[in-house]
Amino acid sequence: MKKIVFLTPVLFLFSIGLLFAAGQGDSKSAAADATPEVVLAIGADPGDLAPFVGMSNGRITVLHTIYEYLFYLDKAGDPLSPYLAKDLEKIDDVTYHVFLYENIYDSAGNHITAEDAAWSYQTAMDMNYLRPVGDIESVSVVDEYTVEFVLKRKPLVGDLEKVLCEAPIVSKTAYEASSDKFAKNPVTSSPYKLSQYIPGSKLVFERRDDYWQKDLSLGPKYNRANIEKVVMQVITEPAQHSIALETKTVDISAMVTSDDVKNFEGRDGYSIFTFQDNLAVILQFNGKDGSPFASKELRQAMAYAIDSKAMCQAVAPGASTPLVTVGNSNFGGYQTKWENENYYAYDVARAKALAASAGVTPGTRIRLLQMNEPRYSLITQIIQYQLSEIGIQLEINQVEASVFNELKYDDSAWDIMLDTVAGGNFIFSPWLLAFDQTKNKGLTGGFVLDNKLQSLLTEASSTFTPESIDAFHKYQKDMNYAYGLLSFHNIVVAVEGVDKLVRDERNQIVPGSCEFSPEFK
Amino acid sequence: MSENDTMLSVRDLSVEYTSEGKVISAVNGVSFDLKRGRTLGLVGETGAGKTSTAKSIMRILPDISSRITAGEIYLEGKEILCLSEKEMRRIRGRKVSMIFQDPMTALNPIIKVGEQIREVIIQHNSISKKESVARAKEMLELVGISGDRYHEYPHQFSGGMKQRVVIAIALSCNPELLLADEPTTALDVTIQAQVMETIKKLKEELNTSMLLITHDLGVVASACDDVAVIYGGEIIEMGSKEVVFDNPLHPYTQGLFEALPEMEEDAERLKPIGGMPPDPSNLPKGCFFGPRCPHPGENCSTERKQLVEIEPGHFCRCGRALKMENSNG
Amino acid sequence: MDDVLEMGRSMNKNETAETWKRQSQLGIVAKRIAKNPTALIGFIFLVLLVLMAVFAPYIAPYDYTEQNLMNTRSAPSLENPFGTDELGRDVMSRVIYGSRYSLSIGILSVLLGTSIGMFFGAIAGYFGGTVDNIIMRFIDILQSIPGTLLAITVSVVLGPGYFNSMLALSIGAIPMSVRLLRASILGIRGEEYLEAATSINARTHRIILRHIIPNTFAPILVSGTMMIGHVILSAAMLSFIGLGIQPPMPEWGSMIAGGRNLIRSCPHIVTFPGIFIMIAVLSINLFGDGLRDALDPKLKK
Amino acid sequence: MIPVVLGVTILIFTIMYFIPGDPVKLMLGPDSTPEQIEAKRADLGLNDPYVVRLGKYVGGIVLEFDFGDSWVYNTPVTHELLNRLPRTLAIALASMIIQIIIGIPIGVFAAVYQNRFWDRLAMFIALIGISMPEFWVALMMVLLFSVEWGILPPFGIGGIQYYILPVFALSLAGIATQARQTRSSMLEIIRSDFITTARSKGISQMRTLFRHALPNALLPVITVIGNGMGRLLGGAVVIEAIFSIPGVGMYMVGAINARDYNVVMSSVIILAIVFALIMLLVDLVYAMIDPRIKAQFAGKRRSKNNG
Repeated sequence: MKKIVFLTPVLFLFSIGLLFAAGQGDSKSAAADATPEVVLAIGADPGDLAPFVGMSNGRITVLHTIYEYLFYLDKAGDPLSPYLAKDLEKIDDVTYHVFLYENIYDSAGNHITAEDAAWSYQTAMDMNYLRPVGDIESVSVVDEYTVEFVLKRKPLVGDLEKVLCEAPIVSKTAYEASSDKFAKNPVTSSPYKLSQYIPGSKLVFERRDDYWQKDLSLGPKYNRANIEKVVMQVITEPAQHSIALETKTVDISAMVTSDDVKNFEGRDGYSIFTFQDNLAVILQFNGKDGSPFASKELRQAMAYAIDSKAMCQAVAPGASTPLVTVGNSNFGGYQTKWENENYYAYDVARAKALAASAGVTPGTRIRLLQMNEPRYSLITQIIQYQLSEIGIQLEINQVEASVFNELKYDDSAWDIMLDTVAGGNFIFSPWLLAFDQTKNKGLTGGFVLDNKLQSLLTEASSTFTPESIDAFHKYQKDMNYAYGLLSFHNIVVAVEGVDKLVRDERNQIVPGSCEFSPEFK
Repeated sequence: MSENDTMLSVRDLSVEYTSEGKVISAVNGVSFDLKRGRTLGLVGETGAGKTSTAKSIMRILPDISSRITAGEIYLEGKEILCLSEKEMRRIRGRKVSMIFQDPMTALNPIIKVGEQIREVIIQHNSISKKESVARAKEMLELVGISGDRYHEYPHQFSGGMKQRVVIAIALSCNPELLLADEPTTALDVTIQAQVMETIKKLKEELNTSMLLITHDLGVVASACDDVAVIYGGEIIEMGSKEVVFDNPLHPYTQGLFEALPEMEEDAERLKPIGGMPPDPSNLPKGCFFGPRCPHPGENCSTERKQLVEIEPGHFCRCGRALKMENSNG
Repeated sequence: MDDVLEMGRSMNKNETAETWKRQSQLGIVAKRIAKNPTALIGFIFLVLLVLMAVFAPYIAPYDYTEQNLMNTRSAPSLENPFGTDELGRDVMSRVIYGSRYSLSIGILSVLLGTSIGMFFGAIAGYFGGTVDNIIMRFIDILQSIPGTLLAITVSVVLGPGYFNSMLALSIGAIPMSVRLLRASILGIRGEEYLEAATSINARTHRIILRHIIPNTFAPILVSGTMMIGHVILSAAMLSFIGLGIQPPMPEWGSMIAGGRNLIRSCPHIVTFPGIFIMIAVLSINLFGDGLRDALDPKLKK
Repeated sequence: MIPVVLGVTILIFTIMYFIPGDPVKLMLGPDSTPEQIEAKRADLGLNDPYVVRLGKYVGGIVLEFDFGDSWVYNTPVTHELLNRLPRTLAIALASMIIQIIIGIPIGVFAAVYQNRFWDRLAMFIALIGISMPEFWVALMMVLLFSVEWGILPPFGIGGIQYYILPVFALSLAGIATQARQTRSSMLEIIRSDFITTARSKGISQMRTLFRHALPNALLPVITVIGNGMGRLLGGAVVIEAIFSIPGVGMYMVGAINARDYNVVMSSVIILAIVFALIMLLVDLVYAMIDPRIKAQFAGKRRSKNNG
């Protein structure tokens, strides 16, 4: 008994000590910390901050605060703008020269030259994670500030831009000196220096006084350092994002659910910013011979049977828009006139008639493939219910992402697939993903061989004229090989004092470059 | 005999247990006296109310399930049922102590045996820890265990040794009254006699009064001065060992003696008592022994009998015995 | 002398033991439970929940899939006593249908796990030696992985869904029943060896089937009942981290998981399934407690 | 213990071996070429036969305590696990202590007042504690303590105040379990003969209760506490995710979503190792209290057969 009496406080003290030890070093040194800081809530831990590894939900949110690139795109469809490189010269169809600024220094004082840029690209190509660099045949140093890129083939619209905006540029010396290849503590040329990274919890950045680019107007809008300190707080539980804002634990979050956004609407001390997401949610029909969806009528019947407006209301009220093509207005080349056309407006009677003429009998079973994601589940449940109205029984097959990416290409695995497409900056980028018959064994994503579709697509993506774009849109819309459902908005809630949000090309907030009112913090 | 000679006096003690809503009358109006320095044997079958009587004297019946419903218990003329728990604690272990039936479970398995003895010593004597350890070791030696085994745990002892430890605990404060509840039942036959000898020897050395609970008439014969036979929670026959053994009056007592094997007789001639002991939750209306009685009278099944002094110092609860004695005398 | 006094008692004991086992065990258990108010309440609620699950289509005001996209996220009202969810489905109907999935996953997982466990327990006890050793080492290993983590691991491999979750959760119920059955059989086998120096014979088979399995039934029933509550909670936990039962199946845990983003704006969507999980688990535990006391007052887990 | 850890490793590896789908395709994205995928597979050693992969993995753990690299990030898993383990341990152990210092007194209290109002109330509350899903309790606590009252931080790590909500949310069910177990074993012990002996000695009720009854009653409770540690380590997974505490659990949940199976596998194994160590510790504490077991320890090498 004495032993227990003795043991209990010992254990207690031990655990308190443990808690303190676990808490040590993480706590803000409370009072002394008066430097202005902005806290951005992110939904996932980046895990690995290294420059050339694969993308993840967490990584994508931190890249533009950590790294700098050769060029950037201000908006989809725009020409390349200078960043680390000041200019680009086309030598021939596959050869390009990139000219760097002369005064680039990273936070460790390393001078970044053409050698570093070429080495960065070469390393990215060797490591084989960043897909667009696979288009490069070779990269070499021309002189101290000039790099030559040779591509494997003549780039299509947007391909070159992808390549040159893809790989971060870091100093070879710094990278090789790093024990973990920058996984935890990268040294970069950006205006903020990572001062602390607790994996799974937070990243703290501090402003550099010696940022190399003195004329900020020359660079992208996201290489500013408008605040002394930037904190990125990892919050994995979605419900906690809105709580974090309410308790003012964080200042900005793009992960507040659309229902919680209502709590902040018109509320003092908060502002809401709404942007549309690139990702278009579409239904891909399996149109191979013998499949029920080889029938155009049935494909159209499906589209009529689904009420995408109501779907938006239910799935993400005020935070989603019904689509009028396969792609949304974020993409370059999108035509607003499409919005006034009739894109299979909800019409059960017509859907029934079309289904009947396609020979569908009540009780027909259709298999839908879907990636396991809560919002997609809501969408497919609505589709399931609405299709039951026209006598079609939908079996939903929810699978994990990796399985989905395999089954997607298996023409016997599904009849309908809920897919998401984005893939680039132009309206034909999602089209290429969904319909390009030059990949995927010469068939569209829906296993269809349609030469007319392919020639219209090639025309649209190579000429990129409004007419060619519209022609493809019209033909596809009529054939309805795939049906655009909706596109989600990115809603960002921020506390008062965040005047303007700045986002990168991946629609991620770059907190240090946002604009703050003088009273902020 | 003056009042001062009476160590313990129990008057009309009744104890009830409750279990699953049923009321069990374990003790039904037991009365007896125990003189200083003497040994009273309380004899009866399992479930007859012997242990409950002893526990009532210690006031250690389980609080939740049992209750003393009537009666008084006088210890040296002082009523103890009305004492506060605090006052009672000063009596337990010092004035009255108890030896339990099963030595295997009577000791705390995770406390050193020496400590278990020392605990009661230090509770009732204002002495230093060192002295109390020495006294505990003495007690161990007294019951025939080496004092070096002070630091051992019960599982390191045999059954007989454990019972010696229990005896040491009970006697460590020189109690004036010792309640021994079947102290040898759980032991091997070879050990029984040794343990009984130890108890007897120590009792005489310390001049302690003893209430010896047993179902073994042999033990009574060797260790007791007086004997009380208990059946169905009542004393049915009581007197000095000599009168009861020489002239058992109650049919139940007679049955006990008839069932006792004797050296010179054949085991085959043993006569067991037929039938079963009464169900304490549903006692017969009349004489509790009535259903098993070999000589039932007319009103035995309806009329409660009183404990009557049939000859001087010999009490019996049976109408037939009374009549027979009257006709004899 | 001893014999005489003890005889009555032992006769009594034998007789009651026989009758107790043969005839009125169920009756006694039922009587004891009926006398225990908390166990009775647990039992009544449990019966109500089971009835609710069985007769869900007759009780529920709407179908659990029926959507009304014009009436989503509405607060509790007369038409929808528990409100509606984000697809305009009636939360009460879903909770009622949900009892089918939540209860059945709890009961079936435990049944499955226990059956597997009893099978291997019988094999281990019956064959002994190497077979026993292998099975018991395996059970040791199984038990040194925290149950939740094991269920998560298996779910990751099998993927989400009703049957997969059930399989994953059933593993947790295996070790207990293996140990119980094995211990009983080893006990009997020990006695057999004492009686006759023959190895296992027909008598052992009969004993295993007729006596051991029915006798280990009581402890297995008690810990199994308690485990059902735990499995229901674990199923909810699996749903919560995205590995459990998937929508539109209205399992309570997945209803909470699906509605947790609405916890600030429409708390009713998560409150009612939460309350029903609590009621179900609570009544199972109350009943399990009562069952334990009734089957054997000394049987303590 | 070593064979058990080895067995756990092999079992978990084998279960995870059967994972469907190709993680490499997910890692490289939808329009990766088959050559890229093949190169990556070879790189990760996914093309090796089962036995070779198992050997490499187990060998790495046993010989060098190296769990290999994350499939999604190229970072070494061991380093990350060891960085995060203290936080998970802190939460789990603190919860265990809370369970002990709250649950056991409640159990003793209920046993002393057996079948009276306070006993029934305490046991009913305990049952409710067991019957609520942990994540639900956690969310409700956040709403109450952080949003409504604003007295505790809703998530994250920092000073000790950050651990209060997670620890209490995690320990609630265990408090109830310990209280119930303590009560029932107290009741059993109170009925035993040596308690009657103790009472007959004239010592106080408190002393009887705490010196004689409680230590004996605690023996089964200790086992339950040890087993409860398994539940705590499992529960920490969900609690860490809700409170954004970067422990092993959150690492694992993140890895489940990212299909980073090496991380999932390694997290489970390291938590199982921790669990095994704690069970060993529990055995030692048990032996410390119970001289009978201590004698066995001293007498012969412990066999786990009856464990």
